[in-house]
Amino acid sequence: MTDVTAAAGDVVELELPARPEVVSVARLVIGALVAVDPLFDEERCADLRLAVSEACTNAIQAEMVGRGRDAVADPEAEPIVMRCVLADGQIEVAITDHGGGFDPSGLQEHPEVTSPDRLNYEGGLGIPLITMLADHLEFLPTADGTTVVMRFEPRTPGLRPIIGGAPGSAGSSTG
Amino acid sequence: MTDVTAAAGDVVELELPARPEVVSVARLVIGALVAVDPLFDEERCADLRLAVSEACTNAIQAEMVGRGRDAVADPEAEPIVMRCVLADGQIEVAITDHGGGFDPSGLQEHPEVTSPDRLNYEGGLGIPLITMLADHLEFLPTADGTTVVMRFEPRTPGLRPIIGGAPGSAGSSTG
Amino acid sequence: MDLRLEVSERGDWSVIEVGGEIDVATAPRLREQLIALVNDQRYRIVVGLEGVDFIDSTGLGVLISGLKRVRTHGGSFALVCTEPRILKVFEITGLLAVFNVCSSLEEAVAEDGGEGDEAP
Amino acid sequence: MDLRLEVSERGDWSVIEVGGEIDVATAPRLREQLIALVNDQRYRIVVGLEGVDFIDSTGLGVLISGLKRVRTHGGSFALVCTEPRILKVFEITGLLAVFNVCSSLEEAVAEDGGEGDEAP
Ligand SMILES: Nc1ncnc2c1ncn2[C@@H]1O[C@H](COP(=O)(O)OP(=O)(O)O)[C@@H](O)[C@H]1O
Ligand SMILES: Nc1ncnc2c1ncn2[C@@H]1O[C@H](COP(=O)(O)OP(=O)(O)O)[C@@H](O)[C@H]1O
Repeated sequence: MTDVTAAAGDVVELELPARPEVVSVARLVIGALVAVDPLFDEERCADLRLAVSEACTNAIQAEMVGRGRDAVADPEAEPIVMRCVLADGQIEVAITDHGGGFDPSGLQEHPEVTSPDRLNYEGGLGIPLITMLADHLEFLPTADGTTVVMRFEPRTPGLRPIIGGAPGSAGSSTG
Repeated sequence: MTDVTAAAGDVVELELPARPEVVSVARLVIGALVAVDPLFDEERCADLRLAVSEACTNAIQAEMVGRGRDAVADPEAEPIVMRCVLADGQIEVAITDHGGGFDPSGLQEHPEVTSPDRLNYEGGLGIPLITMLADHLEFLPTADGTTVVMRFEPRTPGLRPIIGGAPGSAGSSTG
Repeated sequence: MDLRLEVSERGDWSVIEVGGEIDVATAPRLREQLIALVNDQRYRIVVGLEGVDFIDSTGLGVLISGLKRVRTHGGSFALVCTEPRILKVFEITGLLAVFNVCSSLEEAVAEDGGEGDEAP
Repeated sequence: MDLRLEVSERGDWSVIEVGGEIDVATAPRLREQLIALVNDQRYRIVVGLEGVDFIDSTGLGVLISGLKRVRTHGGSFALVCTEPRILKVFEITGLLAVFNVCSSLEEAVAEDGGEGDEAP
């Protein structure tokens, strides 16, 4: 009964308070939207949930008071907005915050993930993950924050990164 | 870790295209929001999902082309908006459509549900259900449609309608 | 968006086992299934709701129309439902008194078809 | 919003079985649990991820900090994970090569603690 063509240009917008507890709601919504589209399989649906989770987490953290583990939600913070557009067999998700913006080209460089030094950095994996999962990624500065625009295509199985990776990389210990 | 007081005044807004397929997304969102609130138990959460589903269905149907079973989604239709406010231990949900409005006091009277005649009417159960489930219900006319405002309190178990009803009413056949 | 329908025969009864959510998006498929059975002259129908997670007034409407269609032919219509969350929707609408709600498929198909008596 | 943590002992290993979703809202509880174990001088820790439906970079960060804390004390840190959806997140971040990812709890606790060798 689902008319796929009817979904062309459909927009779903979700406005959420800038609190960590609601990131799961953003995941639920994107998951439900993508599940309806027969072009996107379960794995791609998981990709979108993860990318949306990372982008919403960043948006919310940018509006919190304090930094890192000690940051707390600011009851006065403006909401974040997730806007999803399903069109032309693609899904575009834009997440807007009022967190003051940042320079995406000036991000701290972390040591290689396999270097023992990398263990000194808990963070810094969010944007790399989004970069790998989205087919297109853009950070648009706004007056008082950022809009992250991500575009996702359904991936054909042949093009997918193979889970488990190269022989020998899976399950190996650095110990 | 959930700070209940931090939820006071929190607003979640969801904008959806006026298509039947997205009512399930509205249910998901209200379900996820209510599940976070320890004051609302699973049964009350189900009440909210049902009331929201009924109100969104009406909002979407008001924007569709044609009536009843033959109605189809209008690709030009404006989105419907669900706005949820969690405050003072209550949840308020407002659903706005651009479906031209209606007169809630002029609704068709249906025969009693137990009368054999009632079988001639498939519809007309949505607003009665919302009326029973919500603690407060209001239809606000807008310029080009309706905003339905529903308010829900967490119900104490003692006050709940008993599932199964009066002795003898459960499972009895009229046949 | 998720509705599963499984149709089988049980003696002279047709059984529709429904799973998932019955709402404005999915109810048309259940309606079509009910119409198809009646068109096939299957007038003893059980709708199994044990796999249903959600039903709203659109779903109730489709069941009402199914009951009506079957009655028109002097047939029998039963539901199987034990889940309190779903029973509550029948209860508060008063429809528990309208439908023959059974607690198992066995109970439903054991009916002697007395319902047909009342048909026009 | 939903994270379940179950801590038990298995020989000289402490086992944290995690269930649900590890994200920015729930990861702090896992971090606190890891810190509590290390404060109790439990330096051989297995984190079971078999019940985890979702993990994002915040969750990965907490596991990285757990590995680091345990290494500082010359201990061992292992993960149990077989779910492709979750393994993929470790894979694409390169963390499969950083963690000792086992396919069962038995495999994890059978380790001879060789990991400790490298600790400062
Ligand atoms: N929407 C945003 N607003 C402001 N700063 C951001 C935003 N998104 C990312 N950043 C900055 O980029 C940094 C790197 O982000 P990320 O790769 O997700 O790692 P992490 O959030 O764990 O630090 C963040 O620490 C933050 O300083
Ligand atoms: N948001 C709305 N906009 C316009 N008309 C509405 C709206 N909500 C309800 N109605 C009208 O009220 C009637 C009764 O609604 P309801 O009790 O939900 O039953 P049903 O939708 O099955 O007819 C509808 O048929 C419709 O004509």
